[in-house]
Amino acid sequence: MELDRDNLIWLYRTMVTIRRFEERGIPETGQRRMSASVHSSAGQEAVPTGICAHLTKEDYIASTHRGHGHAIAKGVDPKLMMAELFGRTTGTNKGKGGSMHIADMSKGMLGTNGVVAASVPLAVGAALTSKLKKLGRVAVAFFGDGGANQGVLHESMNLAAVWKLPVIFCCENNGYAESTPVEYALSVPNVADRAAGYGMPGFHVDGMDVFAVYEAAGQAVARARAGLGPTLMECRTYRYYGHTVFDNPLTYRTKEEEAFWRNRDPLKLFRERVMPEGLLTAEELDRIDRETDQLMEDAIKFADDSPLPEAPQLYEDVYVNYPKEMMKRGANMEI
Amino acid sequence: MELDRDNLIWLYRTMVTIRRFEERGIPETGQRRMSASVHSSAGQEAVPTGICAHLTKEDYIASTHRGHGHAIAKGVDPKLMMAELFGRTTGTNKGKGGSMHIADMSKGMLGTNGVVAASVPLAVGAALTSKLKKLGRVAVAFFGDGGANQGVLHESMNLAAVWKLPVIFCCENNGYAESTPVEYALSVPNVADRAAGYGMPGFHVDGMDVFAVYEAAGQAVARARAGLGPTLMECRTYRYYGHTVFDNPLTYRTKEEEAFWRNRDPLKLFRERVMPEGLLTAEELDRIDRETDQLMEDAIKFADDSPLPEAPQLYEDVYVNYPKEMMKRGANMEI
Amino acid sequence: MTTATPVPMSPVGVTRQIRYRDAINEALRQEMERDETVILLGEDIAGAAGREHLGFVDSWGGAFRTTQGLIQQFGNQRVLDTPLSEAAFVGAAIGASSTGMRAVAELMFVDFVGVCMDQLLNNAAKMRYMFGGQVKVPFTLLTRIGAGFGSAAQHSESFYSIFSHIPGLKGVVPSDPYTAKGLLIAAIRDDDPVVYFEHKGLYGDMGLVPEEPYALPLGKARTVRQGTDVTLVGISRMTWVCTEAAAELAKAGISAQVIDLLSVSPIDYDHIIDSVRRTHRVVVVDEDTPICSIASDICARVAEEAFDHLDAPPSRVTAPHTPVPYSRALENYYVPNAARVVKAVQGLVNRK
Amino acid sequence: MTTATPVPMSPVGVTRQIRYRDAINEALRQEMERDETVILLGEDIAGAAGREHLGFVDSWGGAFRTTQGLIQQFGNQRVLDTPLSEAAFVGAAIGASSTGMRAVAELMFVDFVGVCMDQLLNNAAKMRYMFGGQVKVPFTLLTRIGAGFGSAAQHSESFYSIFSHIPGLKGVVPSDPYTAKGLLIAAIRDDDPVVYFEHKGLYGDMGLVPEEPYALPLGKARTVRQGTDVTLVGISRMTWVCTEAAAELAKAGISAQVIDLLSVSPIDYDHIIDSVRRTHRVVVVDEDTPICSIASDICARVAEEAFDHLDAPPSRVTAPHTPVPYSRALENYYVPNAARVVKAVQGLVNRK
Ligand SMILES: Cc1ncc(C[n+]2csc(CCOP(=O)(O)OP(=O)(O)O)c2C)c(N)n1
Ligand SMILES: Cc1ncc(C[n+]2csc(CCOP(=O)(O)OP(=O)(O)O)c2C)c(N)n1
Ligand SMILES: [Mg+2]
Ligand SMILES: [Mg+2]
Repeated sequence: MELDRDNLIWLYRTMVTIRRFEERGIPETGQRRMSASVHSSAGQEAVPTGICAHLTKEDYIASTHRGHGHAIAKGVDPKLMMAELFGRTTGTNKGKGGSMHIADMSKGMLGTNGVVAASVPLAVGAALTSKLKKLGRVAVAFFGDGGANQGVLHESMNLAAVWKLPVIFCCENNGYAESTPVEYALSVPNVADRAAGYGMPGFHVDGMDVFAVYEAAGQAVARARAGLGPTLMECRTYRYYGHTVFDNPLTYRTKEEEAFWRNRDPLKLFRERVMPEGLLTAEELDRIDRETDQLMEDAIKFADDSPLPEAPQLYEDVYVNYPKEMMKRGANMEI
Repeated sequence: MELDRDNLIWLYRTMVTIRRFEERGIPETGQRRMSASVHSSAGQEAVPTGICAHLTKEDYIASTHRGHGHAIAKGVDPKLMMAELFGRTTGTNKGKGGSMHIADMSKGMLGTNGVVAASVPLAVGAALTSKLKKLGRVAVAFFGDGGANQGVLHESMNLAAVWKLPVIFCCENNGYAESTPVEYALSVPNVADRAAGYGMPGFHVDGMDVFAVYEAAGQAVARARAGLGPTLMECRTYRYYGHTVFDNPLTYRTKEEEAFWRNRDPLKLFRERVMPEGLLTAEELDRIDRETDQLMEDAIKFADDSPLPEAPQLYEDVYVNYPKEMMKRGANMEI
Repeated sequence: MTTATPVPMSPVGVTRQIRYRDAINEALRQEMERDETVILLGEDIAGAAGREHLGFVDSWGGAFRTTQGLIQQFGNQRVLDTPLSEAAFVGAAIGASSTGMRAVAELMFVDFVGVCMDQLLNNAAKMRYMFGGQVKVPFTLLTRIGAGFGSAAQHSESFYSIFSHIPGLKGVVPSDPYTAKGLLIAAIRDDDPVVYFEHKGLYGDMGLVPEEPYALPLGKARTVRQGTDVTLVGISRMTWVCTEAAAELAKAGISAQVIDLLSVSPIDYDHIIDSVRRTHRVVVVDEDTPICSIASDICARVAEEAFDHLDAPPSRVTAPHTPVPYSRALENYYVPNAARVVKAVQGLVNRK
Repeated sequence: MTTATPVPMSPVGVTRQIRYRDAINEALRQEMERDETVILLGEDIAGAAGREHLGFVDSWGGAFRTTQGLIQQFGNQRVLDTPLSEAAFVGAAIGASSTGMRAVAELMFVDFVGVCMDQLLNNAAKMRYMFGGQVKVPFTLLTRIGAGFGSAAQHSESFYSIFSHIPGLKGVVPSDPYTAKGLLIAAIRDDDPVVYFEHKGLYGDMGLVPEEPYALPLGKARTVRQGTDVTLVGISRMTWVCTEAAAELAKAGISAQVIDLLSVSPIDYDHIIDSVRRTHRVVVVDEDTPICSIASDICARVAEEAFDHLDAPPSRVTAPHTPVPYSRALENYYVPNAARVVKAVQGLVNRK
């Protein structure tokens, strides 16, 4: 899998877009007092980027509460995501879902999800669709090191293995589930150590290095497309900020640890790799940075200029077909 | 762990009691039209017997829908169990639970359970009690090859490993979950292959040979008592009859397969081992058989002679403390 | 919903009688024939999975033989035996349904819903709303209810009220072979997630069923007996407890209208209220426990919307607020019966 | 239950004010001091598990800081941070509670109940009954309810009606610091499984709370405002929506009695019915969705048992039958408010 110039630019632009979305969009959402339930994936950009580089628009991903990066890497428009975070009708989800439920079915993005590991079987189901309809699509299920200990993940890995479904189980091991260190909560050193228990390959990958992720994902995706079944891929990564904007990570981890990982920043590692090799220049990369900055300003403006949903929207999109009157009956709704 | 004469007699008597309970008690229950939800463990006797041989009355077990054998091996009185199957007030559970819920807290028997793998975390909790209160007790969680694919098992194994709890996870792999062959449903050859994914030892044992089970269980129990944490122990065994009395197993397995396993009958293997070595004689063993036959007749008579529960019993034992009137209110109960 | 036609008591011009179990089977078969995106997932729905080479096919056909014969016709890529992993396969069915399939998953007993509840509550029910209408989830969950078989507390529940409660789900409770077929076809064709409750005590019941596929409207009740003095509302098998009670009441000169609820979401309140406006009394008969139940919901709605028409308090005959006991000696008291309904009605009629 | 004394509005002779959050914390601390079998299990209830050696202790003290400081006092063998595995640790808490502990487990949001529902429904609720009374399960589940924070459909539910529905469980919904402490102590001391619902919108509220431990009776409501024209029943935070509405109604000359439900199982129907017999009208205000809800249950019970005393239909003000929307522009309409209650009451009073 040779990466050409365009590929490299895509990798970098995607990672920068994720980083900027988190670092610009989340505080702006906070200022607008929209929600406290927003989770930054800054630091983890290499994982969705390295994986989604192998996916087409038709392939599927199912994401987590920390899912902005997954969405962006899968091609969801950050402008629409920003509008979603701001609760606007122009948002990906018409303002009904917010950060924890961003979905874009037109991009094969089956939603970020607020219940840990709950989206994993959705990816399995999408892979089943692909297999039964012979669509040749793969599905990626993202989950965290915390999610690794949820029952539904175990069931889903077994099921996908039994049916040899084209699924990649991608654990983003960022070392923490809220404040709980992975070495406390996980009974084995690596999540990937569990792959053998399901008869599937398990990789343990440096999740700060987009090339490492890209390389491993390539194998997993190829395996899935070839009909050989699922792979468990653990990417060791790090989130730079708190679990949400509320917690101070220095109550559960050290400055030294943070510095260690910041020093392995995926954007930095990328630059250190491509610039000496002369693949891309600092100027080119800086220009992408600036373009992305502008993109975020545009997105914020777009979102702010967009309308808020109006009352009748409350009753839309619950069902395809259901009497609206029944949603109000007995509730004494004013509207 | 040397087995003395008394131990050997206990092993044999326990296995025969289980066998006779299943082969006599289940048809009798059927004749009394009490319930169709009764599961025979005939063929699997060596597993609970070999394990419970290491347990004291204070140790805990948590069992499955196929749990008569576990109960008997843990010291629950077959007479009271028969009364329970017959729905009598003298039953272990006053006739409220039946075959799928037989419990005897005075024997550390935390109940057979009708939801597959649902009792597993109860054993983990009992082990937690033991650890926190420094009781030195161990807990055994029984589950089937079907149960091996339930999420709660995965979570429970991880939790027990993290907290180093004195639990033995005992999979009775009898080859089938209802009609579903284990080689279809399980994505690895053996359930024990999953132990490594939880950082615990995993044994794969011949579950027809009570000595093999006894030997392996000894290690697992010793490890638990020493505070070294849980073990996953898979016992390969076989159920002689259908899933319940309703199905014909020959619709999903061959006569040859049945004959193969019948030829490895745990009672037969036991005799073949102890008689040539002169440890116990055929006469002694035959006498145990006859005594057990008599025990079952007595149990059936005891159960038949026992009273059925009366209407007010409906409202007893729901809560320790709750207004009975509230259980009837709005229901228009006649009684 | 799809149509406003009331659900008839039985089909016109049909003479073929089949069992409730077979009506379910026929609905599945015909929908699978009609639409190849319809797939079936569940434990032992075919049986002996993976043993075709040994000559074992369709060894079970479902724990209650409702899916028999389907694997022969549609193969093991559309009739999928699953490992014992409800959260995964129900979740996968939801995922498949949101990406182009119409998946039908079977949960063997509703009592087990707790092992896969999160997938129903947080994915199936909410995805469309959370996603701003981007997705349809034409998913059907088959499951079973009903006590009276000595199966004790974990295999006997009629736990449907939670599905009425959860916005985003629909639910149906067919009471005979005709509605079993028509509502299952409707459930599968519907673009929303529908929970389909089979009653264990009805599988053997015979009834008139058209051979051709037909869909009955979701969200519509039907009147199975006309009457003027009291409205009895039955849910699933309780409908027939109501008709039995109505026959008994008739002897005492009390004329009872019996309504068969058929849907637990949406609930056809209008049909009930319309009746109560004429009979002035209502008794809801529900095999589920009483608190926060469908019975109490219907009573509340009737009290609110037919207040001025009531001559007696809206009442319920339900199971008590206890788990289901094992011993039949107790279970017999647990399940509502005609005698209790008769007595409740008499209490209302003789009031004051 | 334990006592028949009505729950007072606030404690007599007490001047100390603390927050709802701290009342919860104090109850936990005092019960852990009193009884060493009381243990606490949950995700991040202490935080930074296993990092004592790095100087990190109690880094979180719970996602909403309700368990802060407990690990310092009781150590990590009684304050147990868990892996993200609700089915296992809730099940383990039930197992521990049935073998001699009083385990208190925390489910971070009630919306997640589906991942551990089976343990609650089939073990905690039924064990005692199935086992013929052999076992007590003095288990407490702490969890959280409430919308209004822009947390969307999976983090905002008030899904308590299922716990009222399930025989074998009890439930409480404290509305202020005084009841938060007294009901939590009662829940922990109670020998049955109790679900304790904290409301996210109340954590910062101040109120008078005695320093010493005290238990308030489970299953008892209280009147927080006297009135003669209508009975308003509030659940958790909705109690204060009711008092706000009552103040508004007073200006219009309508006198509303406000009842704070406090328990969702058992429900203190008598307290409500007693009030309705005098006021002749009732409006139940419930943040949960309406169908098969506590609101509909109470209305049904009132209709049945206070039928002859009602001057107007028993009514509800609740959330609509939809998931919780994210955008505050919509969420503001979702949660019941005083204006809606006032309007509903006016409709009843002006009726005919
Ligand atoms: C089933 C469930 N339990 C608890 C939570 C609360 N919660 C949200 S995120 C989180 C930690 C998740 O950790 P991890 O899976 O490692 O993902 P990360 O936040 O590190 O990306 C928890 C406990 C939840 N959302 N769902
Ligand atoms: C969660 C759940 N799903 C399905 C069932 C129905 N059921 C009862 S026993 C059984 C098979 C269990 O197989 P296994 O665990 O291997 O135990 P065995 O019957 O072989 O002893 C099934 C599917 C159940 N009781 N619980
Ligand atoms: Mg993490
Ligand atoms: Mg088995």
